[in-house]
Amino acid sequence: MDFGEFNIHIWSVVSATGIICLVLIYLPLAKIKKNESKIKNNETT
Amino acid sequence: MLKTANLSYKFDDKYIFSNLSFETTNDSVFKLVGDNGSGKSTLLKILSGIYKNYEGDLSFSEKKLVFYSGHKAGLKNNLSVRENIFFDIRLPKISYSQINSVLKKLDLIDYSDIQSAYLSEGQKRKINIACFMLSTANLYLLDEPFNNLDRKTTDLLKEIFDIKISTGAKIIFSSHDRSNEDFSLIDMNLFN
Amino acid sequence: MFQTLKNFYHKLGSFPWFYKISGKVIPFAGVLSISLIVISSIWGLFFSPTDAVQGDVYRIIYFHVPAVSVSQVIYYSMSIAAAVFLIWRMKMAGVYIKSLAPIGAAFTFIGLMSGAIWGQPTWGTWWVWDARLTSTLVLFLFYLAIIGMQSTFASRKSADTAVSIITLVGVVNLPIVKKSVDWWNTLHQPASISITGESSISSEMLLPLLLSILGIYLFVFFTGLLSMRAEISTREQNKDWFKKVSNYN
Amino acid sequence: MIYFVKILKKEFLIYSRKSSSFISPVVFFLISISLYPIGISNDPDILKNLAPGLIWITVLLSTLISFQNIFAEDYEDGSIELLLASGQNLSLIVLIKIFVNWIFSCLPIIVLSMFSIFLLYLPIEGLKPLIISLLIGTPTICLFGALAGALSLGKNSITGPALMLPLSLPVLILGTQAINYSLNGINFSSNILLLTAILIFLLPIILFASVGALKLHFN
Repeated sequence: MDFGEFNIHIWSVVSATGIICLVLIYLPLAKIKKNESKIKNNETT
Repeated sequence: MLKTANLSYKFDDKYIFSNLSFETTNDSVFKLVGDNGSGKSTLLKILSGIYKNYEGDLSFSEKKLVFYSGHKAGLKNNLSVRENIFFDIRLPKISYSQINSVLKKLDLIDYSDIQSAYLSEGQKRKINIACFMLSTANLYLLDEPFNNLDRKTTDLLKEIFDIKISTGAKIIFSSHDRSNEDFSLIDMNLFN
Repeated sequence: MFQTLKNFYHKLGSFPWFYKISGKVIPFAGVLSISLIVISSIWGLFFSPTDAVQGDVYRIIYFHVPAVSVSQVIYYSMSIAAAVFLIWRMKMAGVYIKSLAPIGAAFTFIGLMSGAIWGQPTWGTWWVWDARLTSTLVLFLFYLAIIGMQSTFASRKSADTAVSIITLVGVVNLPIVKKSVDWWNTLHQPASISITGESSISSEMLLPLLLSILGIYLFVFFTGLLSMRAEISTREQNKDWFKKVSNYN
Repeated sequence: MIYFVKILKKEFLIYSRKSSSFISPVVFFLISISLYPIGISNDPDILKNLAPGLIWITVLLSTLISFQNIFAEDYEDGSIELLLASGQNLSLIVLIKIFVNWIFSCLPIIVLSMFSIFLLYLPIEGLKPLIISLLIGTPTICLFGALAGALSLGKNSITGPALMLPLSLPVLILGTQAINYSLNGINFSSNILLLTAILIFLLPIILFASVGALKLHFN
């Protein structure tokens, strides 16, 4: 691919896919962290 | 005729009640007592076959013909009192004269052609009692039948109890009134 | 042989075992899948040759094809899980359907979106109502319905059963949708455009494509495990084993 | 048997007393049909081409309102509990309910869809496939509606109807296509046969699924 030319079609697909994938990783990770820390807080109090 | 052994019921992972064992051999009327949330209504629904996901054993020694009456009476607002009784799915085929005689006893005869939407809550309870009277079942499961009834209807209901017993039927009803009136008690609080 | 399979099945149904094993597998799966996706993307975007007919735009294929293929595979796997749930009442199958549905929806969306963006410069239109596109859209709607149905039930078990029912009804209906759109289309449009109709793909283009498909499948495996873990951590919060596990960490 | 006849009579009586159950779909249908010429164009040629699809979509949307009727009220007043306690075959009862609902919500619309000859300039040769395809297609839609209604009981969520629309896509396609075929002078009987096949194929499956969905609320 020619590096000088910016192809809007390709890069919009790439960025959207990337964002969705990151969300797919982030959401469950956050949920696990929340649930595990909830237990810890309950145990200490 | 009815026997339970280690009957338990859970909603998701929480037990409503557990290890309930009782038998209905000698007595005819059983009063189900317990605190709010102890599972009285749930037990009645299990016995009547509405809830099937129980654990433990539940067996009937003879063919059961259940008459169940829950908190909701199953009345249709746009049917008249008489039609509501006539089409009640718990009842066998009955004639209008039978319905009329029952309605007379309950002081509902003047309302028999009025749509049940226009009735008071107490009158709606009476329609359910009328169905109870007309039923030919052999196992009656009544959820809080004495709640919010006037003196006269309470006495009438007790009379009907006696009539039903004389035909060999069993009655299990729930109540949170613990005063004993010669009924065998099933105490839900013991099974939690 | 049968005994080991049976043991494995029982283990798979056990939440603590799954939580323990998934905790070990997830980092490897994550690193492997993300690096595969990065490698295949760079290969596909910068090093594979330009297509003679379509030019550079064809490189969307490295995102489009894996997403569409995995979105269908996820649905079929969910319907198997639904059958398992309905027949054997395996709780893990309920967790599987609930966790995989958003992932499936996400990849169906990626597939539809990349398809539209790809279609615009190549066919001159964002959208064509042909059988493939329509059935993918319906697939997306089914995913949404499955996600939406989760909140309608008070009991977890009932919600899982309801979702299993819809999943199975969907799997019966999807082929019918596809076939019926096919018939419908024959009258309205001559088969002018077809996604796979272009020149047979060369091996220099095929290799990164296969790599990206592998990467996406691994990625779904990874995020699937992750969200199943998250779902289990929500459902089993009050269980002793979960308290023990989270205190060790 | 007496039991099921009783339920059938009861359902008929309830529906006939509850005027909204059959009047609101009819009103919705007639208003929408008369709005299309105003909203789109009053050119007979344009409307003629759009008529098959417009009629089918409007039928689909106007029956949508009635699906809440199938189980919602029974759930509220406790009738479903009594049905479950009776130990009778629930799928037959559900079938009766769907049938009565179809008679009251779909049948009047099918009759009224003849007006589309005047309002949407549908050519007269399109009338026969229109009526036949609606007669065979709408029961399938009612089945889907019953499933959606059973799944979304007790909640006034949009999930139920939304679920049912993608499911009824094949029926919509085959139905409109049958009318288009006959307008173009093509034999449309294969479409009718397919619609019948879909109905027969899905009837036991969806019935079974709806009964399962209904029981889920009592678990």
